[in-house]
Amino acid sequence: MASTDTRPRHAELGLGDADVLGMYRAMLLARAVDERMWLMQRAGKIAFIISGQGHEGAQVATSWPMRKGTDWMAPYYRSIASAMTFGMSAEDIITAHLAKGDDVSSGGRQMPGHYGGAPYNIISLSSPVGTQVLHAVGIAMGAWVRGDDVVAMTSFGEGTANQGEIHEAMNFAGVHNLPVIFVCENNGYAISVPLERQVAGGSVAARAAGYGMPGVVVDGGDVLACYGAAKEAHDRAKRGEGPTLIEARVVRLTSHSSDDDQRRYRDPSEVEALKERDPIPMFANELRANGILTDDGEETMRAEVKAEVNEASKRAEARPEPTPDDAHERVYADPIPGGGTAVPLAPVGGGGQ
Amino acid sequence: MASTDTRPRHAELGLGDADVLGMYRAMLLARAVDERMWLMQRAGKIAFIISGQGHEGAQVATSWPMRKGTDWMAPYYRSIASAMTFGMSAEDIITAHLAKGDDVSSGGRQMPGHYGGAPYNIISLSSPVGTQVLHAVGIAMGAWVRGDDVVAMTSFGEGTANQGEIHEAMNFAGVHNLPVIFVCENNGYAISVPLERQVAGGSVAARAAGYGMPGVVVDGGDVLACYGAAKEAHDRAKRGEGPTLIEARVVRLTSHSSDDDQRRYRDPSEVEALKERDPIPMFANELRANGILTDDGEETMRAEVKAEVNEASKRAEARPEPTPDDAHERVYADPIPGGGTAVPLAPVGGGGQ
Amino acid sequence: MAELNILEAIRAAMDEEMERDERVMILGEDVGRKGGVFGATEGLWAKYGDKRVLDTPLSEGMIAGAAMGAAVYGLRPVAEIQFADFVYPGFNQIVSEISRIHYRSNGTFSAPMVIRMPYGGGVHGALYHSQSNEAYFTHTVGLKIVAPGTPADAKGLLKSSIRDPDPVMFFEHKKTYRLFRAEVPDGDTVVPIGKAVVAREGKDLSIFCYGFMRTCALEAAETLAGEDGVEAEVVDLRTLRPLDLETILASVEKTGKALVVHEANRFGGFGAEIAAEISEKAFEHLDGPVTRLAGPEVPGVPFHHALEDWFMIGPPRIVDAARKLAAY
Amino acid sequence: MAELNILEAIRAAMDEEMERDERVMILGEDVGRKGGVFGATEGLWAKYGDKRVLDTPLSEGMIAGAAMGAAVYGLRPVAEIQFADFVYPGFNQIVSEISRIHYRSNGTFSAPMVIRMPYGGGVHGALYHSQSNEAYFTHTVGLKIVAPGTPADAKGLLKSSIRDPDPVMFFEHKKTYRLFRAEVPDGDTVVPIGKAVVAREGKDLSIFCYGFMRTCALEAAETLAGEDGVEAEVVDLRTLRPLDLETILASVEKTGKALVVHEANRFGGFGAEIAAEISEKAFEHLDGPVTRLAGPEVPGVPFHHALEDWFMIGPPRIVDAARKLAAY
Ligand SMILES: Cc1ncc(C[n+]2csc(CCOP(=O)(O)OP(=O)(O)O)c2C)c(N)n1
Ligand SMILES: Cc1ncc(C[n+]2csc(CCOP(=O)(O)OP(=O)(O)O)c2C)c(N)n1
Ligand SMILES: [Mg+2]
Ligand SMILES: [Mg+2]
Repeated sequence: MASTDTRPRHAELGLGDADVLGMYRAMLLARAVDERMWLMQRAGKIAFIISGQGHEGAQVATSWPMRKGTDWMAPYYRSIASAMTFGMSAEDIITAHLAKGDDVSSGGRQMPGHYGGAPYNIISLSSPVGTQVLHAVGIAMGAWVRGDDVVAMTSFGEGTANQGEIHEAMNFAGVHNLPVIFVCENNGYAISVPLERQVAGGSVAARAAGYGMPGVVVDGGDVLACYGAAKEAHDRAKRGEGPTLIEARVVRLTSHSSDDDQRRYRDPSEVEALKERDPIPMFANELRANGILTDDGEETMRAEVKAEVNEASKRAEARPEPTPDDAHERVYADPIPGGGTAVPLAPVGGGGQ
Repeated sequence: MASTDTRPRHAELGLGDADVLGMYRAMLLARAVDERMWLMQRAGKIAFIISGQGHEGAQVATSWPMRKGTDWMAPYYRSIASAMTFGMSAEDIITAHLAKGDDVSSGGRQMPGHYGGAPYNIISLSSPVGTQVLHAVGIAMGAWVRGDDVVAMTSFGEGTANQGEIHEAMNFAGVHNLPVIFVCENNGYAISVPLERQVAGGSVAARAAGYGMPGVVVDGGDVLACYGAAKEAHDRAKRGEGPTLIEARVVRLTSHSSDDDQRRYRDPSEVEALKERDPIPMFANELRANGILTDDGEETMRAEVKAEVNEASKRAEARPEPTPDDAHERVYADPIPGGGTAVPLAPVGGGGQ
Repeated sequence: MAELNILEAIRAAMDEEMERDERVMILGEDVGRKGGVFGATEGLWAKYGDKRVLDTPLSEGMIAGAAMGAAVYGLRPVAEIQFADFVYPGFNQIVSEISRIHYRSNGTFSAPMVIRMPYGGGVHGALYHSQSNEAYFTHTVGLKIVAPGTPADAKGLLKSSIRDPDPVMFFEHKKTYRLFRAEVPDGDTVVPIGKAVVAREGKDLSIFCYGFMRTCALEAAETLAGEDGVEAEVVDLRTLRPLDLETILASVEKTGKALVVHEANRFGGFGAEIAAEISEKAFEHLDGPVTRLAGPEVPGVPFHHALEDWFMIGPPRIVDAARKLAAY
Repeated sequence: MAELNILEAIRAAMDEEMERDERVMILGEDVGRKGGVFGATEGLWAKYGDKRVLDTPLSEGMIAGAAMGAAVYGLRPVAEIQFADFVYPGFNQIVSEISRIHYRSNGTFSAPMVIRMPYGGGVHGALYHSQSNEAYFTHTVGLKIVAPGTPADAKGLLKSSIRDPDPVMFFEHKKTYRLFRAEVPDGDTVVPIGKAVVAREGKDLSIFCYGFMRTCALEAAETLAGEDGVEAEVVDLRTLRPLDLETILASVEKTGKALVVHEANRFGGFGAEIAAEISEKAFEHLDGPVTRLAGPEVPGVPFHHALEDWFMIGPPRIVDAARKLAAY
């Protein structure tokens, strides 16, 4: 970005006012859903919550360039805002946390936080951290083999970055210039273990050089910087120039999960200071300074978001519970009947094949 | 190394003439053992050989600073020269390849190329590539926890560098500044897969930055450069400054193993050109240019080496075969008799406890 | 004698062993300042310091492999895998390396180390925080496998495991961590690896179990005695490898009937080994088919409480299976 | 009908499936220009190009995980693991991911893919090039496990596996690759997954086997018939999961005696599952103890030929075990 450009930053990046307001709204909505679910957890309606609070700026911004219905996402357990930006509704998210029988992610089979959705090209997540990164690379490999114009994006924490599979994934993507974007949401902790005990040298992005790809560090509180990095990565991927590793420095505003209490390993002053890096007020300030967001506008937006979350949780709660009747089903796909019959050549891509 | 220094390079590095002649002799001996084993393989005495030819310069030089009886080594299947520099005799190596019953590595239980030796602090190697790298890190961790002045060294190929465990090992070593030296012997191929299909970006050493440690590329044909890098790494480790990754660019002069035929995937001209990077004549030339090695000296040395290999193979062949009588033994260590008896506090380190 | 729950017993075992042998160290994710996600190592970091209670990066392969290197070097590492479900990144090190180094080196190296893993379901953990994956390890020659069901056994067996010259995988059923308190002998009391225990004597059939299933089987046995007049003998295996066949066969010879119970799915589960051994070695004593009761053939415990209840094995299902076998 | 050996049959299956379905791709170490270390993919790189026959970096985790991503995306990947012994770095992806994605996503995603692995000993490969590690996978719900013993089965089952909507692990005993040639039906003939076959009819006892053990069991059966007048029925399981219990139980009902044979070590091996099922479900038909014959309890095949011979199971040991059982 040329510093002589006098347009606001978002315009430099090719974003209109409606875009940035949309991004801001997406952040507010993700936060509201998240906060609502903590309430539901305390009320005993949701068994467990693992939160994305503090990560919303990076998540909305890095997911924003992804093309719905075309691109693919392999998220992680904090990816509420990413998954929502990529297509999941507030109702989808809450339904999954309530483990309802028609939840799009797993029909109540998985714990909260295990996103997935065949209609959205979001591949089902498991719990062992980092496995999803190879799936994104595999999707990108599939697209590359078939010549499809598809980009895969995946996200994970900085603790997870130390799993061997991440290394294998990035190296393979680098060897073949696969169309994949790696987003590391570095919040400085892996449960209780701080960055300096976790990542030698302290920078995940520094590893990109060893995989022949660009590595970019962005401030997760700077939404437009995150967007710019992701847009560039998406463009590179589409141009066949290969993968990008984005490390977004974010804050974890909550404990690791509803099972954790971060006061056991984090100073109160440290926790207090995190609020200053909350991406929501930071982005709001920028939008206000540019005159894009007004008090009125924000108030309307917040009211809408609140109504949406109310509505979503009401509808989600009304959905049916799963029953054990078919808990033994869908272990295997249907067997192919008879021998020797040719499998029809189905189109690939889209909607979990 | 200051280029204004007029001393020969080895003197700059603190090596005497006897040292460099010793290194050269070690290379000759390793090569002679290696060549002899190919002959024995063709004669049907040895079932399989995986060769170190072309790697000897890097191996002798990087192992040279290691302190016998104190430091530890986790080698790989090409490490003939490393293992010999660190203590294994020509006879040990040949005995292991003949799978004799009193072979120090495994008593005939493992395939050729699976080095190990409790008396030498060389930890027993398996076949899945790269696992030994974590063992070296574990040894270094043990020394660090106990406060022992011990350095661990490990070596592996550039294909192996793409296993996840390598990443996990280096990162952990980097986090705690463990006293370990990683030597990647990059010979450009992993069986048939060339470097550019294997290592994104083409440099293993470039990954060191992502683990907060120095990464050094050295020409494996330049023995003194390899030594210099290893000496510095060893000194750093001893000073508590942590690990170093050395990438030695070497040549694989043979097929991958006696089961492989590299003509299937490598141009004859490419194979021919490798000879120019054979570290033995390269080092000889340097020593001759400095007047350290003479025709006579070399002749004597080669005669000695030949006699040593003759003698070693004769003795190795005469050793007893293992018998199936105790093939089911040494699966578990002896159980502790009785309950509640305190285990005596044995000293740690040295000789595979 | 102190009254401890299983979690406290495990913590006490580590504490005592660290006191008496300075080679013992702990490593794993969040085991340090946080004291482990279940609190098993609480207080040990403060007592033994940063190196002997070491928070590692998030890499199970590294934890297993580095522990092995340290064990070969001469330490006695106790590695914690946060959930048994997350051991697979370390599978290569455990199965290729830790289990085999003694044999492959012709007995010249060994890896005296312990891998502790919380396992089992019934805690709303779904597919990936509920697994009972012991059968992947019991098949692995070179490992010893322990799965205690009481506080005294947990403490005594963990102490034995830490002292054992071979690698031990120590399975802790997380539902039992705080399930009950029971007396644990004070002082340096160990429970030997490789010995099953008859937890309840009976004459009509034998129930073989371990871990949490011990509690369930004992409860089922009381029901059977009260409601059916059936006296079930409950054998808690405690160690899965090496298996105490002597105790198992003696029980079957007495009762003539064997019911094998575990939470893992049935097909290829550890129960198959017990059943196969009994059917081969006690063939002439059997008055009914060796019966297995195990988790359903689905890829994990599903999350929703109704589905989880459907999955889990508890006393009522053991009672049902035992009734059927007793009536045979 | 062509006469092929097992290696050629496997190559032909991949070639034909790549011809008829452009979603099929191959990936693995050295599978491209070199054609695989055993030559299974020879010629396919030249025919189908660099992308559909893809040489990967040396990372089994990556191979398994990327194959799964591509399968979910819509391809039909056939991954080669160079030796079954080297699958463990990919264990996490296979056991946590590939086997579970269908169930965990409530059936909305699936991973139709094949993992081919040469396994087994008797080839001077020692501990790490000889493993029979099928039991780690047969216990895993969500996977299908295939282990053919003839060229026709190898081809027909690999074709079925590639078309199967579920993940299949395909075990190829490397000693059988070039052991013999036999007729393989021309054209698009598949062999269904999940069906055992009676390879030899008999009335005195049943031998259950798979892979290389089929050949050994058939040879043993001829010896038994010739020298002892014992007619052994040989059942080649072919698919280990789902197991064809119907054929197994029918055979035991007929003969009253079951001998289960495999090369992997006995404790917790796949034979335990077969034995346990027979002893539970055919209890009333048994005229003798269900007997297992398996590899010794050591951590792998030792290298030296005398030690390897000691380890391996061949026709003589099967004859011995069968004689004892027949005489019961
Ligand atoms: C393989 C594996 N090991 C351990 C865990 C337990 N666990 C869940 S989240 C987590 C920390 C992850 O930290 P990071 O990657 O930094 O992500 P963050 O939660 O900070 O966003 C751990 C250890 C797991 N889920 N998977
Ligand atoms: C985990 C694992 N996968 C595959 C193999 C088979 N294999 C043995 S050596 C080798 C290539 C290694 O290449 P590199 O690391 O470059 O070492 P080099 O042989 O070139 O010295 C392969 C694929 C193995 N031994 N272990
Ligand atoms: Mg984090
Ligand atoms: Mg190489």
